[in-house]
Amino acid sequence: MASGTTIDVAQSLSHEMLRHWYEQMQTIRYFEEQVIEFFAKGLISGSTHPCIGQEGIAVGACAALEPSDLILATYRGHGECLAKGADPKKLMAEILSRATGCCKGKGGSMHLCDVSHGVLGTNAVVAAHIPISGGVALACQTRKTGQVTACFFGDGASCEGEFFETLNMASLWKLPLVLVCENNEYAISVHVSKSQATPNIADRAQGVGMRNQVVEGNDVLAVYAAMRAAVEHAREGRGPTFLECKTVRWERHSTFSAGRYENAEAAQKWRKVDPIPRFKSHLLTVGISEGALEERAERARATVAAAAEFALSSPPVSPDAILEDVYEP
Amino acid sequence: MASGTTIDVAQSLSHEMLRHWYEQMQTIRYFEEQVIEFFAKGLISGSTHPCIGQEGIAVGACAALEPSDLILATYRGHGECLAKGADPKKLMAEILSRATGCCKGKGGSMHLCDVSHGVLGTNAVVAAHIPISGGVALACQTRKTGQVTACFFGDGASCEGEFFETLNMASLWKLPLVLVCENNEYAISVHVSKSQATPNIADRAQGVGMRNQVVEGNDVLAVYAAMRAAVEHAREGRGPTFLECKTVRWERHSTFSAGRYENAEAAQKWRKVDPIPRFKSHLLTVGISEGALEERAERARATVAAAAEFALSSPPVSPDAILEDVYEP
Amino acid sequence: MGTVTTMRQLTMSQAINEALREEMRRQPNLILLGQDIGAYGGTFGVYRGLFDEFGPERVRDGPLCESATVGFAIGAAINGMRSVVELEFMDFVTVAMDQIVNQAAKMHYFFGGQIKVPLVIRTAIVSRMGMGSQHSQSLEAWFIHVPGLKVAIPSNAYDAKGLMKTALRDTNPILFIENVKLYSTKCDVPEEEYSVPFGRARVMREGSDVTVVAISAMVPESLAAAEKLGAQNISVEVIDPRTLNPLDVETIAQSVRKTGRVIITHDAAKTGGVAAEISQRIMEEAFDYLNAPIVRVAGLDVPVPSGALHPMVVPNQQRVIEAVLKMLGR
Amino acid sequence: MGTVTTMRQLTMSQAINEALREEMRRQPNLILLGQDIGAYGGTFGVYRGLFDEFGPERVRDGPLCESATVGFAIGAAINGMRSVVELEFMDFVTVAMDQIVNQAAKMHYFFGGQIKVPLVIRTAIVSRMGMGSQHSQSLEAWFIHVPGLKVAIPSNAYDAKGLMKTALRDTNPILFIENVKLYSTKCDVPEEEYSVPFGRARVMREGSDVTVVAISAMVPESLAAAEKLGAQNISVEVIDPRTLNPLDVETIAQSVRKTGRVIITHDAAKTGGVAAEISQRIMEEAFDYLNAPIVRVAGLDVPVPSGALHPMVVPNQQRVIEAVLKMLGR
Ligand SMILES: Cc1ncc(C[n+]2csc(CCOP(=O)(O)OP(=O)(O)O)c2C)c(N)n1
Ligand SMILES: Cc1ncc(C[n+]2csc(CCOP(=O)(O)OP(=O)(O)O)c2C)c(N)n1
Ligand SMILES: [Mg+2]
Ligand SMILES: [Mg+2]
Repeated sequence: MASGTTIDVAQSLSHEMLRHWYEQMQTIRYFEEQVIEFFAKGLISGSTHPCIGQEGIAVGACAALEPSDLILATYRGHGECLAKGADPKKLMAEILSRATGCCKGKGGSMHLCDVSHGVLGTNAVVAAHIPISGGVALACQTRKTGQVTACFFGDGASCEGEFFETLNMASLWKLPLVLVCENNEYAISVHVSKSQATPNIADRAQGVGMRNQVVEGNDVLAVYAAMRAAVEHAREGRGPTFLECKTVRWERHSTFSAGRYENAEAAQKWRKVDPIPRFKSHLLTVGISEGALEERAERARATVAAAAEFALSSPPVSPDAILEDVYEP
Repeated sequence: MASGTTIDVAQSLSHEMLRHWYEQMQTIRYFEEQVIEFFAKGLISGSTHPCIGQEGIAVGACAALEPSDLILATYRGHGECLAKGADPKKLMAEILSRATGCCKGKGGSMHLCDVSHGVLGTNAVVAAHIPISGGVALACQTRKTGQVTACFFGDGASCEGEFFETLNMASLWKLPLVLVCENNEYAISVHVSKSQATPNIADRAQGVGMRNQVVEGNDVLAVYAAMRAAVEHAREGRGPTFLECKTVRWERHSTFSAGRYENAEAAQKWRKVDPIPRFKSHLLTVGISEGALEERAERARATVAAAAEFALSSPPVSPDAILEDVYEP
Repeated sequence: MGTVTTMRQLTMSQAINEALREEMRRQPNLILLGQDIGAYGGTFGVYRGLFDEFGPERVRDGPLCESATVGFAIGAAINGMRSVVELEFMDFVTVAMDQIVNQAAKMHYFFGGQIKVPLVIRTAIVSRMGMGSQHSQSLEAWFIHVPGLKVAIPSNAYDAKGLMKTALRDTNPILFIENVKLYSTKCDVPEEEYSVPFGRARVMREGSDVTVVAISAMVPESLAAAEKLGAQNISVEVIDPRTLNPLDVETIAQSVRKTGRVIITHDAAKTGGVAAEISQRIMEEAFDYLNAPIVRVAGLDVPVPSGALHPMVVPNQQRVIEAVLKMLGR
Repeated sequence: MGTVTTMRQLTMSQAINEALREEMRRQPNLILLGQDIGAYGGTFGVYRGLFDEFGPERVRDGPLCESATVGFAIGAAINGMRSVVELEFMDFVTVAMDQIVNQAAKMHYFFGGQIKVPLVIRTAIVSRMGMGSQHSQSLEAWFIHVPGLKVAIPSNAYDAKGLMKTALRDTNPILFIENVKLYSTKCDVPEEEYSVPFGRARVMREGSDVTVVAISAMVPESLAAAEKLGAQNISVEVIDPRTLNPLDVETIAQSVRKTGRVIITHDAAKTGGVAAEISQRIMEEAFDYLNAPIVRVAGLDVPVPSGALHPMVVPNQQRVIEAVLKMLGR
């Protein structure tokens, strides 16, 4: 379903870059599969929210950002952290509550952070990070750093008051912010048809005068194209963009919550629009070989295996460490 | 500035009705002036928020409601309470913290209530009553009572998250609700140009697919016409309406807070668009005599004088009563 | 009582479900609001089957906006309905605090009794699942500080059903605090109609050496501790207040007059927790009987870390045992 | 100290203004966020002149949405700025609780120290103005229950300036609780740079018969009470904790070891207020020295009514005097 723009964008991209994105998407996929396996084995307590099926958004959006740009995401943000460059080892160790984790093991699956790669954190309260991302963007604007901030969240989050408050303020203050809504049609069990009266969430941005676009979220190239335009717009000081990326959720909300689809078939819907095979067939079309792609997939597997290995062999958090970091001394 | 519809509406109204509205507007004006005087005399502690200059909205909107319909409003809601039929005596006594007040004297200027006239309360937390009004409307819908609920609030309130949350839910659930935004251009000191990026607050309703209309709020007939259509729409089960009534605030935010206008002239701007003389000249045009209007104004003065008298001669709240009504037994 | 009582074992989750179901049948104006409460049955499954029986109007699932959801529940309650609203994790009360504290709790008062708010806000403590700092808080202490609210916090199926029945017939806003850890615990629950009044503590186990006042998940932990201490000939009385507002100080004070020693225990962070309030009330009632300072066994004053780390922060039976031994100088 | 200190009389409002102004000059990345804080100068005028001096980017007035405003302040703080955000009435913390409690307070912890949150949330208690139940609350107790937050609550101009200076150089989220009643009260404030550390109580008046631990507006009320009681030969020691987290229990305990009797007083509703926590901490430190149960002189457990009625609910010097006399059996 590549639109005109998407094809233009795709043609401007080097094969190396495309292969890299493919590897990133595969890395995210394997990473999440590994997390699910660890959860099933009882190595992760609590819950974890795989972004399987949504890799195209994480990779497409982060590819349009500079390394110095900033992102914030939700509990379903493993993919964005990886796509933004965070170390898979430290992420996996964090998810397994190990002392070597990116948050010293105290954050867990829902609270990842890697300031050195511009990941200012994933958040477990729906929509709470949206105003925080507004403040992050405000700081960039005030300090004239030229950075763009991207904030990832779901369709459910777009019903929360703080989402709207931020939409209004960001529009008013022309902040260098891109609000990336991953509309995967569900907030745990509530379908978007039961949480909004309009066809597009993007209409809400229209209501406060914010630039907005609806994007096919399962097409990494479409996401990249839209995001690139949004990032340029923001970087030029012309204000924020609301990007609604239409996608389909993986078969469950989390490893803890079932997610409830109408039927087993609906739960497998994501497989039909899976962004990875979709991107793969595009790559084959543009002349990248099956072998080159397999090599990248293999590298992705190796990256995740190394991360898993690192995490498993890392020490647990010490009781002393539990008491630290409550206050900054 | 009466539009086509407004003229149609005006022509359909009996002179008796028009005179009654005139009296209501005058009653509100005198009532508020009396409240300001009591405040100046130290008879009211705390603060009080006159709705002077906004009488056209209260009267026009409430005139389109049935006695059994329900309203909720803000601290600036004396006018709506009066327009909906609440007893001026009990309101004034309440504002003066007397035992005979509509809330036994414990609510004060910002917390008025008269369930018998469908006034389900005024609220002192900006926007908090908006979702409550949604629930009131939901109860009417669920119980199929045929009642319509109207909720009054300001431009400032339309930046609060709960406003948006309610907008979305009301639109989704097609509630019999009219959201009446009194855009008087200021939230204490913040001008609408510093709180929103679009020309109309009504755009926000558009964003969630809610029927909406911008109305000249200083024209009681325009407000009535728009409100009547909204109420009919709601009563027919076709869902909520957002009415943005453009108006101008009195010279201060409250008797406590100055309100800060750019200059003294701006603070007097409301006098130029004052809905009372405006309505009066319309009434003279349609053939109601000066004398008839003066008679109504006189009645309004008498109503307020009686209310003041009643309040002043009422006993204070007893210490025992202070301890009551915390819980319903 | 003359009548025969038929008992069955129910989990706390089933017991709350049953209370709701019975009252939904009795009271046609009772509605449930929240997120994921429809066909999904509630995040922790407490609503299982209610949507099928009562349909989407009375079991009303909605968009994700807790603050307005509570506001809607209040609005419905003041206009002829009775509302029950679910906040999935207690941590999310933070998103709806104005509605709970400034609206629901105070409205009856500042409107001079004209408005009634028959509202139950159900929420669950999830301190023992490793879901991280934003999903593990026990915030009951905030709400005892809000005049106009009542606060129930049952520790077992019997009390949960009985207190929920009372809550659903009360005409005040009630915060009903459940606990995910307790949902699957079972006990005897009568088939017959019964209710448990607010403001009556329950002596869960009698003893004479130390009084342990325990809240929510610390009740079974304390009972286990008492059992083990019993084997060492230490006799521990365990009291569950069941409701924190109203609080039954008298039952606790009576126990203290017997034992002279008190431990108060809860999952919530120690500083500013309800143990402080209970302690002060005990002091006011039974100062002369206290043989030792009242001791708190509570959550450490740190955010609850995620994953497997939470047991280092949230208290348990071992910490109760240690506190009792220390208090008795053993 | 060797240096000469030049004193002037400043109101508490002026003193806070001065602290902010000085630090705005020193720290180019310090910004102020809130509503009506621009040319208007803040609801209670604390920001007078700051907009003119520092302009709209650093004194950033905005739309009415407290929750996002606090969120923005956090976002700016974690990204190279230091933010001060104003919540006009303490009652409105309810609208921003998630940002304060789940975000600002816990972020440094759950991100393993990677993120710093140099944030001051200023808010004011307005319990003595008759503005009704939704504009009169003292909710400090909620926040001592939130690990990761610090809580300051000065009672006079000197402490307010000194604590604000400390707050503006700290790298943690701080709730800074002012009091409208105190804004116009004056005392000596040095011209020279100084600061008051967190976690050090101040003995406002020495005495030997009873210790009164007083908070915010109850400090001057208690001092007035002590003065009157002095005339009856009753010697009252008045202590202002100044910060509630950290809490200087040691200074209070020392006093109790001397007097053996304690009254704790605050405007907040009695049940669940900070007096309970302070009482418990005193018991833990000085149980053997207590000659009588610790007594609370606090707000009644009802919503604060509006208008002229609030003095029936909010405590005052008379109630302190009565409590002292009763405690001493007079
Ligand atoms: C304020 C708040 N309410 C409820 C929850 C529980 N919860 C966690 S994820 C979720 C669904 C969010 O849906 P959406 O925003 O669409 O994101 P998705 O999970 O689909 O990525 C809910 C309700 C929460 N974490 N925070
Ligand atoms: C949540 C909340 N924030 C702040 C205030 C203080 N306040 C009272 S009225 C007001 C302005 C509201 O403006 P608007 O909604 O336009 O209504 P208006 O007063 O103009 O009628 C503010 C900020 C409040 N009462 N509640
Ligand atoms: Mg979703
Ligand atoms: Mg306004």
